Amino acid sequence: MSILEKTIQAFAELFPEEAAATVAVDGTAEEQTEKDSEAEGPVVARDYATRGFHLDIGVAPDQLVRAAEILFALDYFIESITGVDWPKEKQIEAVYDFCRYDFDLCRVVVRTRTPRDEPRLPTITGIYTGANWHERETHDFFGVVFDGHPNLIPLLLPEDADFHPLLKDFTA
Amino acid sequence: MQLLVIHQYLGTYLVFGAMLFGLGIYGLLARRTLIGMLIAAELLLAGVSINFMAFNRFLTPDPTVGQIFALFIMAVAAAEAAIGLSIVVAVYRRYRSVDSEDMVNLNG
Amino acid sequence: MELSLLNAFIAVFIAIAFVGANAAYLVWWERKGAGFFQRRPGPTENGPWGLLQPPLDGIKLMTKQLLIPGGVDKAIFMVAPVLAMFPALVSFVTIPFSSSIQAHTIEVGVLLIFAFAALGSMSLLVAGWSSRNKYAMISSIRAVSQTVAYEIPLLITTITVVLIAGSLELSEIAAAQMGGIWNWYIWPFQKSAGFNIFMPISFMIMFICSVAETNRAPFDLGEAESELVAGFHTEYSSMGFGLFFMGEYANIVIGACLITILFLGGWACPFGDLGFFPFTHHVGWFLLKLYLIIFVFVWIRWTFPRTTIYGLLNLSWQYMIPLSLFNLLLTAALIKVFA
Amino acid sequence: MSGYFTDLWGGAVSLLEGMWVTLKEFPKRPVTVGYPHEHLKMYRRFRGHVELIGGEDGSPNCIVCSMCERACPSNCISMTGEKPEGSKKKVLTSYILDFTTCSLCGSCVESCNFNALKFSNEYNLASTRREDFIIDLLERLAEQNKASGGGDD
Amino acid sequence: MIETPSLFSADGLVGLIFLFMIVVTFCGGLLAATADRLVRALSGLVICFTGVAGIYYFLNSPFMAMMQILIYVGAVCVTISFAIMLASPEQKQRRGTGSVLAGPIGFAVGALIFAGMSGLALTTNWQQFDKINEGSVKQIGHELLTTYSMVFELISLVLLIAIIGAVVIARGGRNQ
Amino acid sequence: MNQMDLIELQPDETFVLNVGPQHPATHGVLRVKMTMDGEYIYDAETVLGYIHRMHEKMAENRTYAQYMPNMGRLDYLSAMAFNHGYALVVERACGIEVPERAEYIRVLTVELNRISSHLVWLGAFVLDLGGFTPLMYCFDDREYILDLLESITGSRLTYCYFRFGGLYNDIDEPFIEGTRRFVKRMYKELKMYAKLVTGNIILMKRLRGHGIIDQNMCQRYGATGPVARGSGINYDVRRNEPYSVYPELDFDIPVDDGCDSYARYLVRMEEMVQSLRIIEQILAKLPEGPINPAKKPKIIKPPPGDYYAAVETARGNFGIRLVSDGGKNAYRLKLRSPTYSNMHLFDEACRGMLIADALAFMGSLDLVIPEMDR
Repeated sequence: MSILEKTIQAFAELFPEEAAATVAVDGTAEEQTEKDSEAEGPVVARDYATRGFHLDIGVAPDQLVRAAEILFALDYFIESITGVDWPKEKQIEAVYDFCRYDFDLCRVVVRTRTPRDEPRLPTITGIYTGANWHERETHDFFGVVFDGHPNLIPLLLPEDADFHPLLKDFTA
Repeated sequence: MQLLVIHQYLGTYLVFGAMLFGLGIYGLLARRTLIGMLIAAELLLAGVSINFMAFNRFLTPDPTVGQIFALFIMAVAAAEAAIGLSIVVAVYRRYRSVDSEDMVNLNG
Repeated sequence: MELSLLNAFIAVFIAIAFVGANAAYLVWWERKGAGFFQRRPGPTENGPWGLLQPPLDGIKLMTKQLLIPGGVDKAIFMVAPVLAMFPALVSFVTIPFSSSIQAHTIEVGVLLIFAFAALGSMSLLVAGWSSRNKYAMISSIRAVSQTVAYEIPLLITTITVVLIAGSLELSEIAAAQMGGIWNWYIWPFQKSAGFNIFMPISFMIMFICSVAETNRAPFDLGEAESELVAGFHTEYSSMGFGLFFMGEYANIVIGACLITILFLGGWACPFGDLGFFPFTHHVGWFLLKLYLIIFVFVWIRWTFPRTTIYGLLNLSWQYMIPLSLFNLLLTAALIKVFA
Repeated sequence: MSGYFTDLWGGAVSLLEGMWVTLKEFPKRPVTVGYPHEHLKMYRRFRGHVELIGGEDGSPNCIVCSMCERACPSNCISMTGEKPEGSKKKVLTSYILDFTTCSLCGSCVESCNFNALKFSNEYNLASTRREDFIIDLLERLAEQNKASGGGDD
Repeated sequence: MIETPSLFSADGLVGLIFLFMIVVTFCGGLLAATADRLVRALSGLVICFTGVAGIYYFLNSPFMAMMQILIYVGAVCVTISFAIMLASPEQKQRRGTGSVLAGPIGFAVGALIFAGMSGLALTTNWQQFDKINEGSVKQIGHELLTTYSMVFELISLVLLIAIIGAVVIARGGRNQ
Repeated sequence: MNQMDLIELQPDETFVLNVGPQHPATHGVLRVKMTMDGEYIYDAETVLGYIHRMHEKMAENRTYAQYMPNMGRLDYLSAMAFNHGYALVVERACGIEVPERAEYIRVLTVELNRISSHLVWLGAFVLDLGGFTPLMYCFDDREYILDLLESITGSRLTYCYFRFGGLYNDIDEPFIEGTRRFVKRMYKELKMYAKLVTGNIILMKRLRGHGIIDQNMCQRYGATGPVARGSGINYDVRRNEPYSVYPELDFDIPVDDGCDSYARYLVRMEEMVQSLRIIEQILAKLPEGPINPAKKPKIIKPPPGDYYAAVETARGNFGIRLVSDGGKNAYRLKLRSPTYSNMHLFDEACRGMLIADALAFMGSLDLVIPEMDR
């Protein structure tokens, strides 16, 4: 069983009723774009050739830590954490990239969304220690507050920075 | 200009040795820190050594004796410094102070 | 005795000139040598082959502002560089450059050099500590523990040679090795050494310890610039720094002199006594050996990475001290048997 | 115990090997270029700051289409042109390169469809004044024309 | 009475040097005994010991002079400075109850001892003997290994025990 | 042997040593706040951001083509690989095909650049350890590479040589000739380095057993590149997630399970040999053909969606996440730089080390600060 299937299976635990909704998307970029919008399931397998990653998992903020635990158990390492600002939906999307040190390649993207005016997410530093800086960086750039983070002070921005430059409404 | 030849008299060295000894005594009594006391003790020993060396030069028939005695004093001083300072360090770790009056527990 | 003491004080002033010139041009030579070892030309701009570089550097150092960091104990801070330079100068007094050129013959010449080397280590300690800089502080502690650790094998090895030569006076040690290159103490199977086979090892120990004593690479822990910025002279500028610099090079010269005298026969000509021009001849040989040793110092510096403090102490306690002690005992026994 | 001496021996040998390497370099010639006295010839493709290309008559090929201005990621090009009476084409009146912000990416040269821009071979661009890096390319072109014209005579 | 040499003769210069040395040594000792900051006291000690070494030199014993510098400056003072670094980075200025009297008492006792001893030294009629040897390094070594060999061994033992004791005490403090 | 075993650290006897932002061993403006007990590190906190330039925001204000030069500014030592990563993600998003010759030349230049980057690391690393001379030799060798790359790209550090779907310009005969000569020379020089540096007992004693990073730590921190490979993890994007023409080339991924600084050192040294092998193969089978695709959209406008591409730079896995809204500018561009993760584990790994070992360990991580701070 490939690691892709294993991962999908493992995530069935998080989404018991929606496991069936998992959609595999293939095809050209144009087709895919259409299908993307249709793909409502929380676990979506993507076409690696056009996207560059295999699995797209949308979770609720409170499922985040569990998702990280699942991935850690499956030997994923953390690549990065970042945010994407969606001002129209009034949400900030946090994107977690995971990959494996293995020839059975599987890149997993975990997404979660949090309200833009008061972004709050749980920290996963308890599982991935390396998330520390990534979360601090996300806090710098988007103002996302990671609950339980051991040291949530500006990392890349000056220590007295009170602005979040990657928000779409930020202008220098 | 008698001063220019005082180095050829025994008395000069004895008085100077006594001077260092007196300084050492003063330091030993007036200092409050252990390290300061140790420094004063070294002064004391230096004064004694000078006395030995002076007698050695001017009086003894066998001039090796005084030198050997002074050498032994040096060895004892080195041992004393090593032990004394290790005690200072140990005491400092225990009491966070090298002030001799802070070490109340040593009174028993 | 009184007159010779006076000589000594006069000789200090001559020594200052010699040390100053040597230190300045050793810096030039070090930079030039470093350049040649590193596929580059070294200083070229000032004068032919950059020969004016040292005096110009000196002028620059002297005209710079002497910064004293806030909160330091000024008196001690200022005394430290002088203390670094002074012992090196005094040590020069007893070095015999030839059978006749020696400023002050002292019965215990070897001891004098070691005694003043100890004074030199005190200056590092005081400098690093009075700077109120953490890097300088760590550096000075390192430098001193290193000096102390290497003084032991250095002394033991020196005592081995003293045993063989039967004298603590440097010129007598050198004189004992006259009569050709085979009589130098670097070679094994010396008759006077009781046919000891380990003399080259003694020489190696002596050499390594001298490098370590003078805080030079690969044992330059005190000035490890990638770790401790500039070490104990981080806070020094102008001539304060200049004196440390000079003192360092003066120490190198003294270390090399000691090696030359103890193991390479001092002013002894390698081909036995040829009988002509004894005076220049002898000084020439001495300087040749001296600068050869210094060249190896430079060569080593620009070849090796730095050791760590524990690597250095391991080397001293695991290898240098046992080997030198063993050699001392062996030499004593052999001399007892054969001589 | 044997490890003790093999360690010592192996270590000594490794050190001597290293010293042999550096000693071999010692007598070799330096590989460096004595910069202020010697100069390097730049490669044909060397990307210095940009330069205008002049036509046969020395006037710039530029037609003031502003493609380069728009292509520049750091807005370091500012140009003006005007249409003289009776002429169809615009004529370049000023072309200022602000080299302080230029990152030498070459987007301007690539975007130019009229063979009007090229890279210069200038690499000696040190200065202590900011104004030295505001380069008037039109002036440079005129100077070059003068220089090459003088050479021809 | 020894004849006074001219100030500019070699002997006169030697006398001057001796005076200078005495003054420096005394100043060093004074600094060591009275300076407020331990660092300064230590520097005073170093100066004082170097001066004492010079005095040994005048006492016909260059060997002892060198040993004085080697052992006191190179070993004892360095050890003390390590202790100062480890134990008291900043000296607290504090006056306790006992210290008010400590200074004057110390001064009185010190002065008394100094006066008594120097008085004794200057008034006693010292008896001189003819030297039976020169007291050279060779002779010292010989004596050490023959007449005083027992003491020599004991001193080695004392030093060994001191080293072990020092290590044990200092480490013991660390593990608490 | 971990230094922790030797001595119990005393939290109440510590002092803070501020290493950086200007310190010879940090190779840039990195600051590490070390809490020390004597010379032992009790705790360390890395402080970043001294040259943070907000490259990610710049991406949102520039067109895709205009953003290309920025990539060279991220990691000035292996700018080529960063260019490659960016080109890759945009090509993936827009579906641009890259001609074969261009792919080969890309790999050729990237590998040359990798060697030059490793040479700088080698020199700087040995400089951290106090050896100055190897730095000069490394720079001499690197100069050859820079000359070669300058002759085709026109600049020496920030190449900006790749274009979407192809290259800025083609390579020429002198370049190929020069590369051949360089490969020959480099093999010889590597032997010299082996004698001068690798075998040196001082270096070995300093590196062996110091700076231990185990596999679990790599996973928790996401360490990649030589740092992970020095811990026995066989992970290299070129092999695990093949891109460009790497599948067609025969090369090994050096892995060493020593987990210490020396293992990382050996891995990088071996990587240079492997890069030379790749270069040799490319020179042997470089195909003819165009270097830019026949059809290529005039204005780059990737369709909306998320795209990801990763490449192996000299320091590890460089990933780009591109979120497009279909416009001329990127909606969001996330740069995942390798040193950022590699450096992160320094704080944890250096506890209990001597400061000298910690700085050697820092050197073995091969830091490029602009890439960390972005």
